[in-house]
Amino acid sequence: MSAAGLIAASLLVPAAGAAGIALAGRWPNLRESVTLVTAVTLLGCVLGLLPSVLDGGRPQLFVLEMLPGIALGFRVEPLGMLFALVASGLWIVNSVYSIGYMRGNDEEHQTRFYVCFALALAATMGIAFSANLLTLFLFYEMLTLVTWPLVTHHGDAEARAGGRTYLGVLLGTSILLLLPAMIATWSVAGTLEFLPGGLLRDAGLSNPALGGLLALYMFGIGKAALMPVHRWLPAAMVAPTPVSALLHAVAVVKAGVFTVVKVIVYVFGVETLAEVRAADWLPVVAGFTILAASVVALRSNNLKRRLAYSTVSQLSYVVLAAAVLVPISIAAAAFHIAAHALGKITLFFAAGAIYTAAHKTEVSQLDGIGRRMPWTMAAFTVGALSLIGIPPCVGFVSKWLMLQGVFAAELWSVAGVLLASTVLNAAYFLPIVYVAFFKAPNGELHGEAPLPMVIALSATAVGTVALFFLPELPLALARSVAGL
Amino acid sequence: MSAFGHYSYWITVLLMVAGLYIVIARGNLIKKLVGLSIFQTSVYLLYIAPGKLIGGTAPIIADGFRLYTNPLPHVLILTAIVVGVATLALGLAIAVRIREAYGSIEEDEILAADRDSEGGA
Amino acid sequence: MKRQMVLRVVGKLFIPYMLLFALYVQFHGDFGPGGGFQAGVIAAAAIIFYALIFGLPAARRLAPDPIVEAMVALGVLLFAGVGVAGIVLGGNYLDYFVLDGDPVAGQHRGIFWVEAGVGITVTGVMLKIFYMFAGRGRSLDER
Amino acid sequence: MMAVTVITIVLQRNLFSVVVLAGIYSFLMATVLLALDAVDVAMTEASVGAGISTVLLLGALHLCGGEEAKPLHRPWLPLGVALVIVGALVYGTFALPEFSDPLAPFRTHVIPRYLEQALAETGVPNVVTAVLASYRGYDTLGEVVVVFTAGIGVIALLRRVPRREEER
Amino acid sequence: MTLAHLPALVVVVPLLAAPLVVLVRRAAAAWAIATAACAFSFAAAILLSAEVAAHGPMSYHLGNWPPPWGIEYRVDALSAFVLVLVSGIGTASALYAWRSAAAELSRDQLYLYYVMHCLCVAGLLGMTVTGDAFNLFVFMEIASLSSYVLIALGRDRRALLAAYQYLILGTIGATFYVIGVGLLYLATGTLNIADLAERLPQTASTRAVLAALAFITVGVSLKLALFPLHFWLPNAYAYAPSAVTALLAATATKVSVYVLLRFYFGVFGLRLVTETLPMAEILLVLSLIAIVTASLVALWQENLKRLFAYSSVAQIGYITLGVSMASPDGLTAAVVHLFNHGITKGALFLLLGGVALRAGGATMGSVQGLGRRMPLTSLAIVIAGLSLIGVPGTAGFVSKWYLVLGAIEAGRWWLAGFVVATSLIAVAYVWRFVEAAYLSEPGPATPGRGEAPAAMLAPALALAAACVFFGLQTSWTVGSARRAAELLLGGVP
Repeated sequence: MSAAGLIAASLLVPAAGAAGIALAGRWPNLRESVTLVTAVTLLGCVLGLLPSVLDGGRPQLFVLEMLPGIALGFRVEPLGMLFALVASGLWIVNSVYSIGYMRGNDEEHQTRFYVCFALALAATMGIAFSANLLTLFLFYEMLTLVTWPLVTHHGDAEARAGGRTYLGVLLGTSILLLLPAMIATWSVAGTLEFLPGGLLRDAGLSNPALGGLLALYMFGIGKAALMPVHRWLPAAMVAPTPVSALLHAVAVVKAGVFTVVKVIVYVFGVETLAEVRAADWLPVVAGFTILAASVVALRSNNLKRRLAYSTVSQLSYVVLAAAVLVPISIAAAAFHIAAHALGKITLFFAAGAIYTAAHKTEVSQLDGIGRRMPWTMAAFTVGALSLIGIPPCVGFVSKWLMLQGVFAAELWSVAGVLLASTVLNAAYFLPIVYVAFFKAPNGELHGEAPLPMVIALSATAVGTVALFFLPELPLALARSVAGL
Repeated sequence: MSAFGHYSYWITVLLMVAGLYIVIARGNLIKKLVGLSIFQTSVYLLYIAPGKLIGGTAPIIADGFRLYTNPLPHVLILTAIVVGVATLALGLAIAVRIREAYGSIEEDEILAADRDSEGGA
Repeated sequence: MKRQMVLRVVGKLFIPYMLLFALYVQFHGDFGPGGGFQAGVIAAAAIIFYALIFGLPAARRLAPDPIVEAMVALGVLLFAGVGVAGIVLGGNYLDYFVLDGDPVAGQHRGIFWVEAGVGITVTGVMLKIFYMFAGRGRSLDER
Repeated sequence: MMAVTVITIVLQRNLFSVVVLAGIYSFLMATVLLALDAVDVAMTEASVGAGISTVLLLGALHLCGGEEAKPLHRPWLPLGVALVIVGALVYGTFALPEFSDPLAPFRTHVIPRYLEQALAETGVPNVVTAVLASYRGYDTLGEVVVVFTAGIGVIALLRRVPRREEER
Repeated sequence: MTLAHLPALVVVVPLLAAPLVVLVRRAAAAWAIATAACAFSFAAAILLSAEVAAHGPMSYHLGNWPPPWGIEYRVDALSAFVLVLVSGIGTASALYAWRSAAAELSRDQLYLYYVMHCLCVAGLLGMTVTGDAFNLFVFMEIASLSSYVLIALGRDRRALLAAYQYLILGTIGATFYVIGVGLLYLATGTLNIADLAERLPQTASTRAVLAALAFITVGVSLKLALFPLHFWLPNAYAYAPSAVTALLAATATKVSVYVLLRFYFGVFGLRLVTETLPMAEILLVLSLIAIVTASLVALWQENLKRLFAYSSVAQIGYITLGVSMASPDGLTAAVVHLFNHGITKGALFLLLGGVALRAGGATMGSVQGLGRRMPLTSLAIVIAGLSLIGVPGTAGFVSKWYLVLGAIEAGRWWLAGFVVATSLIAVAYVWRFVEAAYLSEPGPATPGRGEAPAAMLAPALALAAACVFFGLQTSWTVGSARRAAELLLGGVP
C-alpha cells in the first residue's frame, strides 16, 4: 500500500474498528476479537510507514480544506512516528489487559468502552501524524471528547465530578489559550504548517511577544499537565484502570507533551527560542511541577492517585528537557515519551491487577501482597525502577540523555532538580515495593489477577527492560527529531 | 425654515406617538391593535402629505392640468393600507383564539394564568 | 319588526347597486380613481351588508364558502399567472409589453387582468374573514 | 380634530366606543387624504379603515367583548419611548423639504417619468393605477399575497378544530 | 433562458405554490407541492450562487421597467449565499413537516400549514433578493404574517400569546422600517437600494438620513431580536410547532441580519454608519451584553427549546459582533456564522422536534438517558451542540475562528478573550444535555426505545452532517462569505 494509503489506513482502521465493535456489541467474544484485530492491524499500518521515515522520508496526505490555506493534512515525521509506535503497540497489550479487567470486574457498558477506546486511538494517530497545528488541534479536541465517556464510565456522582473537571480543564485551556495562540500565530505567520526550524522563525517577534505566545501554548496544552493546569489528571483516575493505563499514562498525556515538543521544535524553533531567550521561564515552571507533584505523590495514600501525580511530574521531565533547548535534550524529551510510557503503563497494569484480585486501592493495604501476586509485584518493581531511572531499565537511558543535555547547556539548577526528583521518586515508589514483599500479608486470601492481565503486565515489564538493552529504534527516531 | 412648513409632519408625529403609546401602555389586546392601526395610519400622512402641490390636482392625466401631486407615495400607501388591514385581521383572529383559550384579553391576566398553570404543572 | 322590514327593502334595493358600483370601480380604475382593491372591498362590503340584514346563512347561500375560498386562491393565481405569461412570451416576469403585439395594448391588457386578480382575491379574503369571525361568534354564543 | 379623536381613543376605556372612534378617525383621515389629492388612497382608507376594519373590530368585540381593565403598567416607560420617537422624527423631518415645495428631490428624480410617460407607455391616464399595476406591479403582487396570507391565516386560526387548548 | 429568469423564479415558484395548495386542499398533495417548490428554489439558489461566483452580480428588471422606475431583483455574492441557506432550510423543514406537522396539527389544518410554509419561505427569499427598499417591506410582511400564523398553530395555548406578542412587535418593527424608508424617499426621491446609495451623499438633508438610519436600525433589530429587543423570541420558538421553530430560528432572524448588512454597508455606507453615528460601538456593546446575558439565561432553562432559543439570541450577538467590527475578517465571520448558525440551529430544533414527538415535550427530564433510547438523535444533538460551542471540525468553529481573528487583527485581545470565554458558557449548557442524556438513567418522562420517524430523522441528520462537513470543508462557505464581505466593504457593487 502507498504511504498516503497507510496514513489514511492508520486513521480509518481504528474508526472502522469502532464501528465494528459497536455492531458486534451483542457478542462479547466477537467484540473483543474485533478489538484485538483492529489493534494489530493498526500496528501493522504504523510499522509499514516506519522504514521510509527512518530513511528520512516524510510521507504525507492532504484531504480537505479546513480553512482557506489550511488543509486537513498529515505528514509523518520521526517524533510522530515514535508516538504512534508507542500508542499503537501498547494498545494491543492494553486490549488484552482490558479484556481481563472488564470481565474480572464485570463492568457495564463494555461496548461503549471499547468503541470510545478505538476512537481515542484514531484521534491519537491523527495527533501523531498531523501536518499542521489546525489538524493537530482538531484531533486534540476530539481526543478530549471521546475520552470523556471513558472517564465518566461509572456514571455515578464521583465520575460526573471527575468528568466535569476533566472536560472543564482540557476544553477550557485549549479553547481559552491554545485557540487564541493558534489564531495569533496564523495572523502573524500566515501559516500553521509545521516547519523544520519553526514557522515563527522569520516572524521576528520580540522577546515579550514570543514569550507570551509560548506561555499561551504551554498552558493551553492542558494535556501536558503543567502546573497549575494539571488537576484534570488526578480527576481522570475515576476511570477504569485500563483507561488510566493507556490513556492517562500513554495516549492522552503523551499527546500533550508530544504537542509541546512539536510546538517548541516546529512552531517556534529551537534556535529562535534559544537566541531570543523567550523560554527561560519554562524550566522553572517545569522544575517546580516536577518537585511539587512528586511531593504530592509522596503524601497520597491512594495508589492510582500516587501514580497520577508521578505522571504529572514525569510529564514535566519531557517539558523540562524540551525547554533546555539543546539538540540532545530534545532527543531526550522524545525518548522519554516512549520510556515513561512503558514504565507507567506497567505500574497502572499492576494497580489494576491488585484492584481486580484483592480489591485494594490504598498503598497502606498492600502489606505482603507481593507474596500473593508475585508476578504483578515483580512487574511493578520493574516499572518503579524504570521511573526512578535505575538500570537495567529504559528510564535510565532517558535520564542519562537529559543529564547530557543539561551539562551541554550548563544549567546546573536543572541538574539539581533532576537529582532531587530522582530521590523523591525513589521515596514514593520503593516503600510500596518494600511493604509488598517484606511485610507479613494480611486480609483474606487471594491469588493472581486473571491471566490476560498478568500476561499484559509481564509483557510491558519485559519491554521496559528490553528497551534498555536495545534502544536503537526509539533512539534513532528521537535523535533525528533533534536533527542529530 | 418656518415651523409651519413642517406642520404636516408634526401632525403625523403626534398621531404616530399616540398610537404607539396605546400599543405599549395598554394591556387590552384589542385596544393594542387599534393603537397599532392608528400608528400605521399616521405613516400614511408622512408619505402623502409632502407629495401635495398647492394648486395641483390628483394624478390623473387630463388636458388642462399641468401640476399633479406625487403619485408614487399613493401607490406605496395603498400597499401599506392593505398590509395594515391584513395585520389587523390576523391580530384580531389571534386575540379571539386567546380569548377562547384564556377567557380574557387582558395581557396581565393572561400572564398570570400562565404562571398559575406552570405552577400547577 | 317594522324596522326590519324597511331594512330588508332598502337592502334589496341597494345591494345590487353596490355590486354594480364595485364593478364600475373595478374596470374604470384606469381612468378614474379606484381599482381592483377598492372594488373588492366594496363588493365584499355589499355582501357583508347583506349578511347583516338577512343573516349569515343567507349570505352563505349567496356566496358559498368553497367558492369564496377558491376566489381567494384564484385571484393570486391569476395575477402571478399573468407574470408567468410574461416569461412564457419571452419577456421578463410581469412583463406586459409582450402580452400583445402593440406594447401599449399589452400594458393595458396586463393591467386589466392584474386588477381583476386583485379584485377577486380581495373580495374573497374580506368575505372569508367576515364569515370566520361571524361564524366563530355564533359557535361561542351556543356554548 | 383627528388629534382630538385620537386623544379620546387613548383615554376612552369602553372598547365599543373606542372602535367607533377609530372608525371616525379613519373617515377623518380619508378626508384629509382627499384634501391632499390622494383620491385613490382616500377611497381605500374610507372603505377599509372605516368599513372593513370597523366591522372586523366589532366582530372581534362581539367575541371578546368587555370593558378594558385599568392599565396596570406604569405609563412612564411608554411615555419615555414615545418622547424619544417624537424627538427623532422632529429632528429628522426638520431638514426635509417644506410642504409642497416643487423642487423637493422626490419631485425631480423618479416621478417625472411617471407623470410624463405613463399615458404613452401604458395607455392608462390614472397614473396611480399605472404605477400600481405596471411600474411597481410586483409590489402589488406582494400586496395581494399579503391579503391572501391574512385570509388563509384567519382560516387556519379560526376554522373550528377539535379543541387543542385543553392539552397544555 | 431560464437561468436569466431564475432570480424571479426562485421567489415566484413558492409564491405560486401557495394558492395551488389552497386549491388542492389534500394534505398529501399539499406536502408534495410545497416540498417540490422549496426544492426548486433550493436548486435555483445553488445555480444562482454558482452563476454569481462565476460572472458577478445579476440584475433582473421585473416587468421590464428599468430601475429606479421599476422594481429590480439583484443577486450578488451575499444575497445568493443567504438564498441558499433559506431555501435549503425551507426544503429540509418541509420534508420534516410530512410527519411532524401531521402529528402536531389537526388534519384540516395541514394544507393551510403548507400554504403558510410556502409563503414564509417565499417572503424570506423575496426579502433577500429584492433590490428595492419598499418591495423589501412588502415581502417582510408576507414572511412575518405567515410566521405569526405558523407560530400560533402550536399546540400549547401559550403559542397564541407568543404569536400575538410577536405580531405586535413585528408590526412595530416593520412600521419603523417603513418610516425609515419614507424619510429616505423624501430625502432622495428613490426607493431602489443601489440608487439610494448613489444619491444619499448629495442629499441636502443629512439629518433626515440619520433619523432614517435610526428608525431602520430599530425596526430591523426588533425583527432580528437584537438585545434588548429579543423578548418575543424565546416564547415564539418554544411553543411553535417543531418544523416551524427550525425554519424560523434558522432563517428569519438571519434574513433580518442580512437586511441590516445591506442597509449599513449597501445604502448608508461605512462612513455614515460608523463615523457620524457611533453605530459600531452601540452594536458592539449590545452584542456583548446579548451574548453574556442570553447564554447565562440559557443555562437555567429546563425546556430545551427555550434553552436553545436563548442560545439563538446569544449567537445572533456573535453575528452582530462580527458586523460591528466592520473589517474584512469581522464581516466574513458575521456572514459565515449567519450560515453556520443557521444549519446548526436548524439541525438542533429538528432533532428536538423528534424528541418532543416521542416524549411529548423536550425538557431536561424527558432526555434523561436518551443516549440509550434514541441513540442517533442524541448523538446528532451532541454534534450540533459541539458546533454551537465551536469545537474544531464543526461549522461553528469556523465562525469563531474568524471572529477571534478579526478581533486580534484589530488588536483587541480582550475581545478575542471574550469570544472564547463565552463559548465556554455554551459548553456548560450543551453539557447539561450530554450528562442528562448519557449519564442519567432513563426517567419516567423518557421516551421508549426507538428513533423518530425516518421522514423527520433524515432531514435533521442531513443538517447535522452538514454541520460537520462545513466544519471540515470550508472553501465554499468561507469563500462566499469572504466575497460578500469584500462586496459590502467595497460599497455598492
